[in-house]
Amino acid sequence: MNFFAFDWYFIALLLFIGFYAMLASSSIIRQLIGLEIVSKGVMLAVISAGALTNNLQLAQAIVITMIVIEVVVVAAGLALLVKNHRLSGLADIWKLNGLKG
Amino acid sequence: MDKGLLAYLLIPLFTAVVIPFAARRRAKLADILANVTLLAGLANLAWLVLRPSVIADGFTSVPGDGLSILLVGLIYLVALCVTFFSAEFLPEEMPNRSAYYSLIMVSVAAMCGVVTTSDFFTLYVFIEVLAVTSFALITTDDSRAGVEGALKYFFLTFPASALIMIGISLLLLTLGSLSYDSLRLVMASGIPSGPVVFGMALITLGFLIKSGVVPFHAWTPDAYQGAYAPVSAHLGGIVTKISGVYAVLKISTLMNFAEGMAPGLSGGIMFLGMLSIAVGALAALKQKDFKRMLAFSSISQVGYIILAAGLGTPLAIIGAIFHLVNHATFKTVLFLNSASLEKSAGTTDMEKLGGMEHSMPWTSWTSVIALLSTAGVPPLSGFWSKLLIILALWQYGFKTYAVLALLFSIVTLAYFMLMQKKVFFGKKSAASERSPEVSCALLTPVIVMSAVIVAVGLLFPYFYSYVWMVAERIFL
Amino acid sequence: MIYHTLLFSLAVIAAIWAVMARNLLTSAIMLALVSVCASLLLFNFNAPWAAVFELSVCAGLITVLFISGVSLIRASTSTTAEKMTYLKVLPLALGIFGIAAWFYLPPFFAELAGWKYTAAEAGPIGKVLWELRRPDLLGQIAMLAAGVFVIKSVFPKRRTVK
Amino acid sequence: MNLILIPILLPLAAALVLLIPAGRTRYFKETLATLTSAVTLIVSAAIFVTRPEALSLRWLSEAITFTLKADSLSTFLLLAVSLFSVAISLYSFSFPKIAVEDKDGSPKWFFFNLLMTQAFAAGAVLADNMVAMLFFWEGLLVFLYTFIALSQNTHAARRTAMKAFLINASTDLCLLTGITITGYIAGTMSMTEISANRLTLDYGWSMFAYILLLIGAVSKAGAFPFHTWIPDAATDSSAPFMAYVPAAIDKLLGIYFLARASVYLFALDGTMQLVLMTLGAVTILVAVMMAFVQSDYKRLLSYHAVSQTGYMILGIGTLNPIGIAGGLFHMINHATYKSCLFMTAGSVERQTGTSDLKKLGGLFGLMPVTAICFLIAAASISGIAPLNGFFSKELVYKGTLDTGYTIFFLAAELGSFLTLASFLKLGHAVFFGDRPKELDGTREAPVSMILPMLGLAAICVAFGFGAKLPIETFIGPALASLNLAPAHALYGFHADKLYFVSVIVILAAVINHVIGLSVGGGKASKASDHIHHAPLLKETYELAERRAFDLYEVVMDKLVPPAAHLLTRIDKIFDWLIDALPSSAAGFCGRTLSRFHNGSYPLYMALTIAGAVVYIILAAGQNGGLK
Repeated sequence: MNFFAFDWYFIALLLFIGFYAMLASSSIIRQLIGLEIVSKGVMLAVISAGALTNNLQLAQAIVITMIVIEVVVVAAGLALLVKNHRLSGLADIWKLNGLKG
Repeated sequence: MDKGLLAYLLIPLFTAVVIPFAARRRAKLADILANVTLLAGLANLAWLVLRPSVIADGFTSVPGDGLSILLVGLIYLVALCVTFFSAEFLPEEMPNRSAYYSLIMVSVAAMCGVVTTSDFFTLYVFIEVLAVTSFALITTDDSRAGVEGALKYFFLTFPASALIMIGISLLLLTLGSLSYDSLRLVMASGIPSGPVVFGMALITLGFLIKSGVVPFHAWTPDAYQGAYAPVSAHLGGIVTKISGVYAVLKISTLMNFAEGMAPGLSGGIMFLGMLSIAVGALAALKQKDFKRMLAFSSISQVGYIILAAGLGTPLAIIGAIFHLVNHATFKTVLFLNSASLEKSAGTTDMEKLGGMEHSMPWTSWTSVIALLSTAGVPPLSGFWSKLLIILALWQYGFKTYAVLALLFSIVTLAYFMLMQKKVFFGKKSAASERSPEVSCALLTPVIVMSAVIVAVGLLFPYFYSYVWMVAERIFL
Repeated sequence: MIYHTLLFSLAVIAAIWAVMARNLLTSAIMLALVSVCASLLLFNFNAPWAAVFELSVCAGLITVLFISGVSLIRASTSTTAEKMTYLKVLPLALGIFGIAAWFYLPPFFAELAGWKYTAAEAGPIGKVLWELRRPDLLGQIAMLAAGVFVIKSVFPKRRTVK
Repeated sequence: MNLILIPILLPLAAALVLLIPAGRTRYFKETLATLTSAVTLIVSAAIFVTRPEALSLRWLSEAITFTLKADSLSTFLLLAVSLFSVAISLYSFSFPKIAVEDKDGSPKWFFFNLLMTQAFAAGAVLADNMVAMLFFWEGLLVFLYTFIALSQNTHAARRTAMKAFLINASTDLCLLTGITITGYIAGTMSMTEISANRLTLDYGWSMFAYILLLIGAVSKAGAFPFHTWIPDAATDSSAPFMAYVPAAIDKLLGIYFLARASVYLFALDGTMQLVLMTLGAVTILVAVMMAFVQSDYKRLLSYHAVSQTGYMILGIGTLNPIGIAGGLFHMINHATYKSCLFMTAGSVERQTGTSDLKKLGGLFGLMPVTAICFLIAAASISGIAPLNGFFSKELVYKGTLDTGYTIFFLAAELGSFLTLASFLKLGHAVFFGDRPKELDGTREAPVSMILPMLGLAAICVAFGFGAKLPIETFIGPALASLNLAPAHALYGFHADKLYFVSVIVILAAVINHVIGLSVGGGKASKASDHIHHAPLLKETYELAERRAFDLYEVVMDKLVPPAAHLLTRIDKIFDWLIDALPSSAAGFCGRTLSRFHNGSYPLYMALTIAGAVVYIILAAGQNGGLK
């Protein structure tokens, strides 16, 4: 069993959990949590690939940038959530179906 | 990253930071700063590209690969139209007025970053910046539709980010570098390795989601319809094109689809493009809301670009680039017109409008120009780009696709004619009685863009020689 | 190796818990636990800088953000309880996926690893970040600016007090 | 700025400026139009003298080049076009009810159309590229329609406008096809390049192409059987329009292109020569027979406008330099005197309020200048010796005789006889004889109308007595530019047998008139009745008056309704196939799709993720396990 393949198997599990949460949960907060879990998985994939190819410094540089992006994305998502809550009193994305047709 | 074009990124970013401080006392300063920055950039670009000597040389002295500078110009043009329009459109006492302009400037900077970079990860970073600004821009006003559109945009395009990053980690694994050049080298070396193509397939998938291709399009209509009126022009005109379609186009040229290096990927992209054309056009037929119909039309038009990008021959790439430019111009006109309607009549529901031509002639006729161009009626610009795309398809033996593409451009004409009839032509309605033509400041960007449509259509030979130069630089 | 597997397993379990927890505060804290695990994994991968960032920013800042977000909207969410039925199925679904994937994915990834391209030594992280990835730094600045303006736009200062 | 662009752009710009002032601006439009034409005339003269080099505008890299070229023939025609524009715009200064009046009664549409027509006509004669010429040619078609349709606010005007438009549009379509085929055969659209290596007719397609070009050219000139809209326009539109378009511009352009096509682009053979000459002779006779019996001033003139075209076609059809010189000379002469005649008709109509010959008479004493102008022009058109019409007709006769087909010469002489006879009738009926009481107070026309009439009459006289001048300055070089050897001794007064024939014709016409008068009971307007009511001819004329010979009316009455009925039937089937079937299918798809987009987030997310999973599995499989 390859060390790398084992890592990526776990990463695949993490991605599955994250996307499952985004698919099955109606709460916007839980959607964001799923998003975070997916991001963690992706980050680990980048580092794992860097470690395998002896290119860890580049991978680290990428991951640091990713973390910054992640923070801002999550902050933006939370801001949207709060705004939605303020406007409609809801934090349930399944009930957002005003736009259709 | 192209150093020569770095200034086009940095200056809007700087303006974005300055705006909140400058506009603290006088709100109008925000408009002025944003407009002046964009106008200056545009003038500078025009000087760079449209000098007679440059035209006479066949544009050989244009810096970079030519595509970046063309798209930077397009970004500035559309953004200028939007900011100029917003200056009049935004209510004076709007609390997040200066933040709105800052966000537009940041998104311009991000788009410039996207089109000037030559590295996949940097591309991803700027696309995320662009996405974050778009979320906030969509929900500029306090409407529930706005925040709904923003949230759907936010969550439904997130898988794209994940896929792009997984693709990048695969590239890191098999290429050791993320620059375009290394990919180009590998593709040129003959038979590329499977993982590279697989990684690129994932990245492409991410960008396909971001460009709203069927079946990943579900966010598009909601985001466009819910968006704050001028923002939908910004979004539909340029943002989604740069954040998704541009990258697909770039990948198509980097991977040299025309040489048959990745036949499966190329075929898949073409299939999705055709599917988008069909689904977008058919869904647009039965829409009741003007903006939502435009959104579906956007999906359909993006389909044309994706279809051509999937083919990847030089002629197809020229057609795709040209259609990208045209799409930006005519969709900006149509979305800004929908914003004018919203301001004047208070709604964009086509059932409630009617006979608007009598009270809003300018708005009506500019939309006629834009819709004819969208449907590909000669001699407007849209005709040439569709012609190029269909020709390229036909030449390469994809006759079914060519015929279908032609057929659906007739459907395009049909739904736009229905729209024009419902909204503008016909008898005066109650809505048209009480809604006067919008002010001159709101009309200026629309008229300028319509003029661009007509001019590009008539001056097609010059434009063709420019894009031909771009294609030469990309492929040689 | 065992330490590594343990950390990964812990991360997966924490993630499952975060998704399934009825209380959103628990979810947020479990997410922080996932972050801590990821950070430790990064250490284990010999990527200390990334690990420090992960620990401070993700486990710290993002958790704070989540907790404040949750408490902001808590009042109404408790009344309209979320449907947990679908989430309850997660362990089952994950089990099916995990077992099925066990047969397909590791061989696929192993083959992938066979195509690896071993890079030359690139130098210390600071140098890489500053010299090779400078455009990314510009992107980070743009991103932070965007973040600030997003917050400013979504939560504007109201001129008039209601 | 090349000088050559001015005759096109200046009138165009002026026409647009003309539309700007909203209210009734006293004489602004009239002055602007006249000044513009005058300046254009001067510029045209300058072009004629200096011959600026050709101007080429490339469009779509090399595919289509708009070339404007000033050779002798083109500049000659340009000069003529500008001259008539000046004359007509001056004449129209005080012409009442010249065009459909808007609220303030301003005649802006007339002057707009006039300037537009001028610009496009200038473009058509200057264009060297056939596509460019076609562009200007079709532009003229548009303004022909608006000219007639906006001349009076009556149903008849609109009907005639439609008739003119349809006739010319269908023949222009022939021209378009012809030009396409010619360009395809020759491999170039430039007339100069084609003329360097003229096309022959032995290739089947080139025969077809030439015939199509011929149809386009003679229809513009108004020859039989495409002439039928001209007499209708004479009654349904204004005299200045008649003097300008059918009398001058159309003739100039049609004959210009006929000459170009027959001599410059194609090398014709004997058969085609015969076809052309027959066409000319038939046009002369048919139209003049019709003209002879008309009882309306303008309508009579309009039939003559058709009949004179026959002489020009006959002249060109001879294909020898003398005949072609005669055709071209007759073209400019005809434009001069026919314009002048229509102007006299206009002034008589303006002063008396009618153009019916039965109600007119004895105006010589009251309108002496108009009458004198009429006499000069009428003498000229009838070919009385020292006037310009005589010389050009003589050249045509000579060219005809040279070909050896005497029959055409005889036909032309018969036409000449009937022309003179009908003008004797016309002149007698309008200016001499008894004056009806109602006309007692009639006064001479205003100066602005007299001036151009006098000018044109003067040209008639000058080109007659000094025929050497126009032939040496205009016709000779024009022939040279058509690659024909400049013929010797084209001018001058020859007391040969031809001269005596024409004297005989004159005498015969006078005798005929006297007979007609005595049969008609001394009424000049009935001087043609002895021929009109002759057996056999009477029935024919009745049929003609019912428009049984009018191709357009026959097609419109007999052919179009059943065809339309049939097409409606077919259309219904296609409607269902094209409209109902796809629209219901598209409607079904559209409804299904919009029901699908129901705003549900989990549905969208599931779709996205499912799509992505399928894509990834396909992509991984496509790479064959990453081989």
